[in-house]
Amino acid sequence: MIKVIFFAALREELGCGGTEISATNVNTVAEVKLALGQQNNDWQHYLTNNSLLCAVNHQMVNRDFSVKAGDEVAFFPPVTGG
Amino acid sequence: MIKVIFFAALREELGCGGTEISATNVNTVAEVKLALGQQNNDWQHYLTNNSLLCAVNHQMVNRDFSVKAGDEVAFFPPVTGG
Amino acid sequence: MNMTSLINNYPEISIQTEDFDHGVEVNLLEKHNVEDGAVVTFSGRVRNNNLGLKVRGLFLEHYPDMTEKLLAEIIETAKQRWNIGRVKVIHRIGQLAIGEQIVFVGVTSKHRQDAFAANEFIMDFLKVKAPFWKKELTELGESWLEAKTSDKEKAQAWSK
Amino acid sequence: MNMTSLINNYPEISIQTEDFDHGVEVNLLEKHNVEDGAVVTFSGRVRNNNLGLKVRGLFLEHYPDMTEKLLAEIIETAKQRWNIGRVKVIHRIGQLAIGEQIVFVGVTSKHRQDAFAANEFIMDFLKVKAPFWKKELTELGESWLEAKTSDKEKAQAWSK
Repeated sequence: MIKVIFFAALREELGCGGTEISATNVNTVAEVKLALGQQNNDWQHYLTNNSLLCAVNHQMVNRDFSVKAGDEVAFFPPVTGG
Repeated sequence: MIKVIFFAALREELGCGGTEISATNVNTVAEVKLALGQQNNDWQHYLTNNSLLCAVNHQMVNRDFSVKAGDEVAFFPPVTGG
Repeated sequence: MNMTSLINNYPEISIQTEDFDHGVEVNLLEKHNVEDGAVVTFSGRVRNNNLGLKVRGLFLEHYPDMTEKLLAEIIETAKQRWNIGRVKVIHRIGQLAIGEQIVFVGVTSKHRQDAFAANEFIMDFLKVKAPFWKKELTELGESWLEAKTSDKEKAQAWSK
Repeated sequence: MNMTSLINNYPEISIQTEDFDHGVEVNLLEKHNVEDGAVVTFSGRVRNNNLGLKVRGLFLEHYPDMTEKLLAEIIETAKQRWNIGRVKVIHRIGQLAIGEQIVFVGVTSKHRQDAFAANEFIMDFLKVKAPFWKKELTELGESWLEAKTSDKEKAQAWSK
């Protein structure tokens, strides 16, 4: 399985802080998004937002980054701390 | 009279924190130095040091600045605070 | 390597809900640290307005563990770029009222220019890299803050 | 004009023999000041060495009245150049031991960049304009410090 978590505005939009998806046939960040959208149609709109950022195992990555079972994949809006 | 004061290394070199000179025939900062040197030959060497700074009534000035009776003229080395 | 960074029990990064004491933090940065003559601090508070709207408070969310990792990377980059001694970064999370402290960055150095530059560098990258998100409670309701282009530009300016 | 600068009983400049409390000064800068989210402080201490020589202490002399005048001019210039709120400058005089605080500059602003720049500007000009002189007590005896070319260059860099 792949652990998926959401933060801030995205967490509120999806009404969900995190979930898990099967790692079968899911090889990249883009495919994680695809799988999440298939699992829940309402999410597709929010997950295709171009400003969304992604981190895999706490490292910022782009959509083509490889993922595998056991990874933690996080999606969130641009950061606004400080 | 013109009030003259010295600070830091210069004060120690002259062995004097301040003095007064007559304003008669003393019209510029350069002439203040001249009068001080005539009053005390030992001071001439220290007062001709090119790095010395001068303030008249708390304002930084150059050697041609006009002085008059009642002015406070200060001579000191480059500042080193902070 | 600066001797002062070898002192134990001095975590460089703290993500916390509770408030902090500015004076205590400066004293800790300077404790047993007679090599570094200069200390520069930045601290940020909740302002009473933003883009003309009255603000009543903030809620701060973060991504645990990743925040610490990112901040440690930013501090490490600053240490490679400038000759600095100790660094402390504190960032609060949770519900904050007007006037409350949000963030503290403290940097010591032998020469002031290094401490000024490194501190501003750390703040600029904290702003655009560290996974914190602010939700603002204004007179018009709650809303998540949008990232500012000006913050992105400030961070990019360091690579020029 | 920033409302906060109208508050009475808050002298911007203090030349003093006694020590000061960093935390108290920051609190005063922020007191009843919810407009300015950012505070940048600089503080300088007596280091234990200078140019490779062990330092035992410092003696600080100044030109009373002219110091205050010069510092006020520097602060005024900073206020014209950046959008800053409150400013506090403290400089100690007299005999100081290793590790003792010498100088404090605190600046508040709405946006951090202004506070960083104004604080460094004030320090850079304090260094080359304010009539203070340091005498160092080292292992080789007492000597008046020489002004540094690097300080002159830093101050000049602001007019570029």
